[in-house]
Amino acid sequence: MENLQLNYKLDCYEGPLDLLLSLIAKNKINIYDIVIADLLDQYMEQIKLMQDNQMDIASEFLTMASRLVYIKSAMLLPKHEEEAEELKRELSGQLIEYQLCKEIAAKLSKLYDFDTFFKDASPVKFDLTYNRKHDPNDIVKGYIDAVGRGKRKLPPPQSAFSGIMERKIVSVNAKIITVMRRLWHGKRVKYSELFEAAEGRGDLVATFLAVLELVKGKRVRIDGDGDNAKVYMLEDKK
Amino acid sequence: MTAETINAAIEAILFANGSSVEPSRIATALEISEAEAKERLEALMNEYQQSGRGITIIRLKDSYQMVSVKEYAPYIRTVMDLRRNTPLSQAALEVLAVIAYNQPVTKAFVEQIRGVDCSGVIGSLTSKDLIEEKGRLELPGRPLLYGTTENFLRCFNISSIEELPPLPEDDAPKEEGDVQLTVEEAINQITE
Amino acid sequence: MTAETINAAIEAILFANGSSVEPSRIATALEISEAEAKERLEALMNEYQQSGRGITIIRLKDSYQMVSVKEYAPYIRTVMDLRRNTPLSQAALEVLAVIAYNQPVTKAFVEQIRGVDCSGVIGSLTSKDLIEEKGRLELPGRPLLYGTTENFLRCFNISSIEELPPLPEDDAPKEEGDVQLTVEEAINQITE
Repeated sequence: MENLQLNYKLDCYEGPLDLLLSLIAKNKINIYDIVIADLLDQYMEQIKLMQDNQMDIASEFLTMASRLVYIKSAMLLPKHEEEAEELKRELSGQLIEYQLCKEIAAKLSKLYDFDTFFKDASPVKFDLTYNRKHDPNDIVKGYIDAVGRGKRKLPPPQSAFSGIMERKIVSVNAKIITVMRRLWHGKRVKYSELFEAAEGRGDLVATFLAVLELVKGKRVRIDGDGDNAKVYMLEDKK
Repeated sequence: MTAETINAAIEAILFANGSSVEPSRIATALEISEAEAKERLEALMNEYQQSGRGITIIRLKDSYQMVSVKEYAPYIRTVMDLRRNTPLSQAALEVLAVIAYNQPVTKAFVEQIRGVDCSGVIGSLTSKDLIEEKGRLELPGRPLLYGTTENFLRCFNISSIEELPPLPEDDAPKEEGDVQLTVEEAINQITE
Repeated sequence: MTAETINAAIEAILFANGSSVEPSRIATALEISEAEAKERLEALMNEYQQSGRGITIIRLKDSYQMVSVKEYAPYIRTVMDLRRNTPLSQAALEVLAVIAYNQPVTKAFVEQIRGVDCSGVIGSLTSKDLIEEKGRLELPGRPLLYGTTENFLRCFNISSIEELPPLPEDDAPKEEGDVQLTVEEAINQITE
């Protein structure tokens, strides 16, 4: 019984923003100054609940989780407070916007009118045949509008969408290996170069977390800042 | 319910229903006797018929229907006729173009290109006699195929499909870039 | 044509047409000026709205439609054997809210605000004739733009978008700019 109720409650979230808003409301968190660490813990708790209940978790929920992790990590790093604050403000802004959206939706639902009827057109016989004259080039314009430039006659192959459709799960461990490989034999690599090969946000986040792990484990070191930051491996102390 | 509200309710019912309504159904809805319903319908009918309005009520056997007054039929026809001459919408033009250059095609094909449901547009293009069914595709589900009509040729001032203006040349590198950009955009939009 | 016949003809036209009619179509059919058609439609609308009848006339943007008076909906439903419509889902209301207040907007914009995929909801709102395509955004990928329909106005009992309830006052410290969502912002977000 309790389980059923829980399920019902979980089902109600319209998306990650909705879930975050409800956590913020429940815990009386200041939406303008979110404590990311707390919010992340509670968020992950809810995701875990969903998993335990064998619910399908929309990919958006996981994207948000990685976003929160990213902000939290950025806050832990010296010299990145500003970026972290920026990301936090961005999230706050988005949450405020979404809250506004929900308020308006609630207002609209009260206005919705089921009670006005109108009738179908009376069965008057008349011809609907289109008889305007067009320049034949209108049809070309229409085609270009629909398809885009070029003479693409077939819809793009399924593979063209693979970048959109799949959200790869990127393992941080795999990224650690990739990063280490690049730094092998005392190479100094520009920090930004590490991210050049990344495909999509998931990849970026994983690479970033991998670097974090390595710094924390004192395996690599980052010198300089901004565009000049260089990464290199520390000598094995053993 | 006052006499006035009952009359108004009967008007609303006759209007919304469109076709003819038996007094018994009105009696049930308004919780009045069938005799009273009939009486009121008759009275309302007389009132309408004497008012010189554009709408009236007629009795068909034992039921009643609200209709427009015959004298105004020519105006009604003109107004409804004018609707067909509203220019094609952007969506209609796009669907028509995709069908014209790729015919015969299924609705699914058009929708895949445009990325949105096109049932409504295809329906209205059919009733405008710009496209028509051209058999079915021999695939599971046997989807309908669409192609353009003779009226389409007339409206676009050509005598056969071969006369459709050629599509712009396909400059491959640019095209490639275009598609790339689109995918990238999509990713940005999703991950932002 | 006397003033009375013109009024009667307009009544007949509105009744027979069913959906909304623009004054220009009435003007053409009755061979009167558009200004006169508009004036007469307004007068007729006021007359209907004050008459206590079961039918009335409403204005939707710049066109006019004959509809039943709300109060009689329960009787109409009984006679026509209709069930009460199912209310819109929370998701549908949210998408509708974003589109109504920011139109025309892309699907990506709506998804950006809601944080979830909205394709399904947008499809169902389109088939319910609450939103419709409003051209495309001139950006790579040429995304479709959406806006609300005339039917949306009717369903929310307003005659133009300006009559939507005002946005809640924003009492946030210096976040105003953020909350005002404009197409420009959407473009920025997309093109970033």
